[in-house]
Amino acid sequence: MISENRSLSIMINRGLSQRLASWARVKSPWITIFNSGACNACDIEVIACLTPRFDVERFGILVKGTPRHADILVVTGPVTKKQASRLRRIWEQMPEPKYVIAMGACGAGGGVFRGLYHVMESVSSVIPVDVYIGGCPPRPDEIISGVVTCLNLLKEDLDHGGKAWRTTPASAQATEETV
Amino acid sequence: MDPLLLVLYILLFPGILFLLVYALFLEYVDRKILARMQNRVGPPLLQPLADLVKMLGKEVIDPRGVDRGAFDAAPLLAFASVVTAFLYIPVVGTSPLSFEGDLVLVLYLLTIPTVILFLMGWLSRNVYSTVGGVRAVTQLFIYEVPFFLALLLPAMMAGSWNISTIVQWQQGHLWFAVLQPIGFVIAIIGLQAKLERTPFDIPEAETEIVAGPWTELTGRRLAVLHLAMDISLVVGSGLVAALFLGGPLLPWDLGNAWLNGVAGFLLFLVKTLAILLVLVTFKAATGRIRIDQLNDIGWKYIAGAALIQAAGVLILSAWWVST
Amino acid sequence: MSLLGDLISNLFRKPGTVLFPAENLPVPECFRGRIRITEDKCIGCSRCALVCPSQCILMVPDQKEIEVKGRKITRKKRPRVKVLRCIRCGLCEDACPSEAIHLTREFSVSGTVCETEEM
Amino acid sequence: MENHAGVGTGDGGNRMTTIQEVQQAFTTGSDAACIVRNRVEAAVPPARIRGEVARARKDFGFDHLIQISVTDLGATFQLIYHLTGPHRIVLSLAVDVPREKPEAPSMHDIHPPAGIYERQIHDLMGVVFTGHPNLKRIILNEDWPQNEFPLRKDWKPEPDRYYGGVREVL
Amino acid sequence: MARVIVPVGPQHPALKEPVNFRIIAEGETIVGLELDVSYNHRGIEKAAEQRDFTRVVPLLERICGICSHSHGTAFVKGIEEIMAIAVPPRAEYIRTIIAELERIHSHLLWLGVAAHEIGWNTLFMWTWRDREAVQDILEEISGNRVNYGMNIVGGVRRDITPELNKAALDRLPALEAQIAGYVELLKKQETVLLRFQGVGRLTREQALTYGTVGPTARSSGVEYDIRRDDPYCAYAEVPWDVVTDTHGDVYGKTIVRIGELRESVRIVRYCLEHLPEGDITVKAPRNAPTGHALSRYEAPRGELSHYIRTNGTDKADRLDVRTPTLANWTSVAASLVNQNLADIPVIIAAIDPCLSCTSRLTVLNPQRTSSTEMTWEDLRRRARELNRERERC
Repeated sequence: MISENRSLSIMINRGLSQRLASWARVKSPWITIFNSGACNACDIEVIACLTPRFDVERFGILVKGTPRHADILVVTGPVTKKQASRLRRIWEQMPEPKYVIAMGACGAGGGVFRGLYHVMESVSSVIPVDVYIGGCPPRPDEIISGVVTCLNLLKEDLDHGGKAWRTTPASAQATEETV
Repeated sequence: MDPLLLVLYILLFPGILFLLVYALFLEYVDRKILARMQNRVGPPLLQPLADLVKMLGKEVIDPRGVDRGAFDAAPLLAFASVVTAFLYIPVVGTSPLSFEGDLVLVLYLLTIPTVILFLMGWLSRNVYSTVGGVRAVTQLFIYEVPFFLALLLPAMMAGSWNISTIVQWQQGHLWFAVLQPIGFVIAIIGLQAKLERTPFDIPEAETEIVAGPWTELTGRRLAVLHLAMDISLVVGSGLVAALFLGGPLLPWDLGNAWLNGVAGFLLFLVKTLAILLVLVTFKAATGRIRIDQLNDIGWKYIAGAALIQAAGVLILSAWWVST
Repeated sequence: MSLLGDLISNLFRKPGTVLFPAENLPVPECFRGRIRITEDKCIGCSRCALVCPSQCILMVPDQKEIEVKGRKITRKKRPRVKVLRCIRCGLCEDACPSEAIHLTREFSVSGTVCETEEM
Repeated sequence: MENHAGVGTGDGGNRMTTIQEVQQAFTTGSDAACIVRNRVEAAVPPARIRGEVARARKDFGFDHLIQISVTDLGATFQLIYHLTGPHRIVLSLAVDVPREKPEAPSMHDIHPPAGIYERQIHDLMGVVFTGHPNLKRIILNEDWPQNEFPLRKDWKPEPDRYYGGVREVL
Repeated sequence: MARVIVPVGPQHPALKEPVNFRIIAEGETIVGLELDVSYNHRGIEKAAEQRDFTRVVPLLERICGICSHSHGTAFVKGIEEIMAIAVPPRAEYIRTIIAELERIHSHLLWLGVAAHEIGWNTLFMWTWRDREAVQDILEEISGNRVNYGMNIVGGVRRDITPELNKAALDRLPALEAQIAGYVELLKKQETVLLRFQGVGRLTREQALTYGTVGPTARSSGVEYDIRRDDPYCAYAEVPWDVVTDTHGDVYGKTIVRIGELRESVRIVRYCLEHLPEGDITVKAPRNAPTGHALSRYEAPRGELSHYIRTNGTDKADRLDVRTPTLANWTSVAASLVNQNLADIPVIIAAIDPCLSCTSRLTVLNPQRTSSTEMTWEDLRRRARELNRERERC
């Protein structure tokens, strides 16, 4: 009886602390920008998001210089062959849980630079990408809504207890449930 | 004092719990006012709490070749020292823990976070951290002398090393901000430097050395050290409020002990917020100076001004005694 | 000290922020946003795919009868656009003879899949 | 437009140079076709190019190297030194270096920025600049194979070769 | 004093673009450095040879997002010169307007970044707030905030309607007032003066020797401005002045840029008010005749030059781009030595580097004054020595 009570209280506590943790994570996404060979346009627009007109600090978003402090890595541009290994290293330096946003047409698939000799295929060929934002470059409000997409994804991941649910195909999940 | 009350005092109000809440609140006010001065909206009210909780929940990474134990312990040490320092700051009336010489203890405890930052810099084995740590200590040597001098002058005049006695002295006389205006200004500048805010954010200059000693910190280490800096803000502004602005004591008695306490508490809030406003304006209006320029300014002008103030205080005290 | 004056007066002024999700920034008339294809108008000439600098338009086989300026023709192909890879330069819009492809004023394009397509 | 070239401010030069003087000094005869607006073009053999660039700087005040452009013409690589000076006349000195032995003298001591331009050309086109103190890789990544010059017309990436990037896929 | 090697970049908060410096510092003083700025090399010059003129323009615009119009205009200008077609005056005026608006936005951006480099975020926020007005004008005219896509061989793709013209003109007075405010602010602000004056100074002789261009050259007193020396677009018809200064340091560069802001507003206003009537494009032939052209253009950062060669097809045979940042690099390397470690971001930012297209490396030896002297082997040996020194103490 006592042990049951105890486990119940632990469950409640865990639920509460988990809710607190997920609330905090959604409310405080710190980003770090990595220019992987972009034309600067995306970078300027991300910086423009910080400025009075858009002011993403309203959402608790801060730009951090070191990947160690960041939750979201914003990758701008196609990945040049020289930047690829650096991008991987930066990504590895980030503490879990970490998310990656690939910005602009280049991030999704090279954009105008698709197929050039010194450019990788896309950001996702170097590091796993969670959210793509379209546009060349995206407007700051587009970036904000992209970050919101990322935060929604983050919330879902917290509900599922990790990122694994996204990679397992829907059919596999369904069979698991039926079994 | 009743032991139970004392425990309540230390743990709840105006002890650790209040301190945590107020530290986060001051960080919010700091960021919000800065944002508004920059024509922005700024963060929501619970933002510092969200940041703190999130940082606590993040992965802790040990950089290669780092002494884990020391890396874990150092932020806690900084946190503990500033919390301890806060217990001697008069918040509601005088502090029950006060003793003759607590001013020196508080000043000593306030220095610890900077030393910890230096330590973190060395422990991180990262060039940015090391440079940042060295800068933190260099800066410490520059501002600490005039800052200490400025803060000790009220003690000289009041004839006591006890913060509460100094506050009580001001109840009977004038505020030290009026009696020692230069000292007050130096104290504000020193506080700005102690908290490593622009123009004295040299150790963590983002554009030069990424985040200085903070660079390699992750997860709870970052959270605890961050919180320690927030608490330093409360302690520092509380200390300056107590030494120069008469602290939480009213100039007249309201007749009721409870009423006096509440009014004193409100006074504490108002005075710390006013000091914060000054600090934020200072931060918003200036860029970062270089360490060699700080050295120049610090030793030439600020230390000089502090000495002049000290001489003034000596003459004033002598005159006071003779009359 | 005008700087201090500015700082203090900003405290009491309304911030210059457009509260984005709640308020919307004006999108100019000629804004080049998400690409759209009016499928009924497309004659399958492949000009958009040829002119696209980011090679994001792919022609896929699609037999269909359509009416252009009173004439009926059978098209063999139609374009598929990888929306996230589109750089919104508008060259396809200029090249299209039947006004089937155009850039809208819709700007918010984000997703978790980079191969999102517009057909 | 023709006389605009003479309207310079006299920046740094001791004397005003006219476009006709430049033309006479660097081209053979008074060929009008080599002047377009304020531009003078001339072809120089590789052996003389260093001397000509130095002479242009010393005698005619061409103290600013705009660009060293390089083109793969098949049998030769054409290097063009675009120079200008306080008189704002643009002098383009073209040099053809043979493909088999792509060598040209370095100009880094006459025009310091040339050091950078030459390294770029060396990296992308494979022209060797003799006398350059530090003719090393500058643009391409560390893993780029040696002796592959992407700007040459006959260059094509080989499908199986590793050109940099990341080796192991996540 | 112990020597440390401080790596800066390629990912670094001071630099919005990837660049790598390995700085050898004695205490806080720089004694040597090594720059590696080729992280953004994508191979655009090769791609430009393989695409036709229409498709190349959007590609060239994305060489650099800040000076996108510059690269596009320089290229189409060169092609038009080879094709010998005259662009209608209205198109020339529109190109000038966009170019000057781009200069305003770029210089305001720079001012903000420079303020951010010295940690004064308030000015950064304010300039970027005012920059949004320019962005709005540009977005209304071109449909995009950064990559305008206005150019096409033979003219421009979009017209400025009378409504747009008026909307743009209405925004200018406020912008002018703000710019005037910055002049006052920067003259008085103590920390700015401390951090900008005497930092990274280039004398006039050095500026000439190192072949600097743009505001970097003009701040050292070299009156070099392609808009006046080799006029293109509508600059010959517009009244404006070249802004120069003699300080040569970061402060001088700031003064020049603020002066150019004023001039640019003046040019934009004149062009908008005197916009000629007529077509915005002429029909350009599909193929360009065999020929070559050196197209020079005054980008916000300085002289940009495109060398274009055509071979009778609809593709360029060769496009060689020399960006202003590249021309200025040698001078940066020279002005960094013996400066304070804390001044690196400011000095680098002072030339407003546009690294997206620049991909170079310079090694500088502190003992000599000329650049590009130190080889890798030297540097390795040097690093070994430094290590040994450090171990000993």
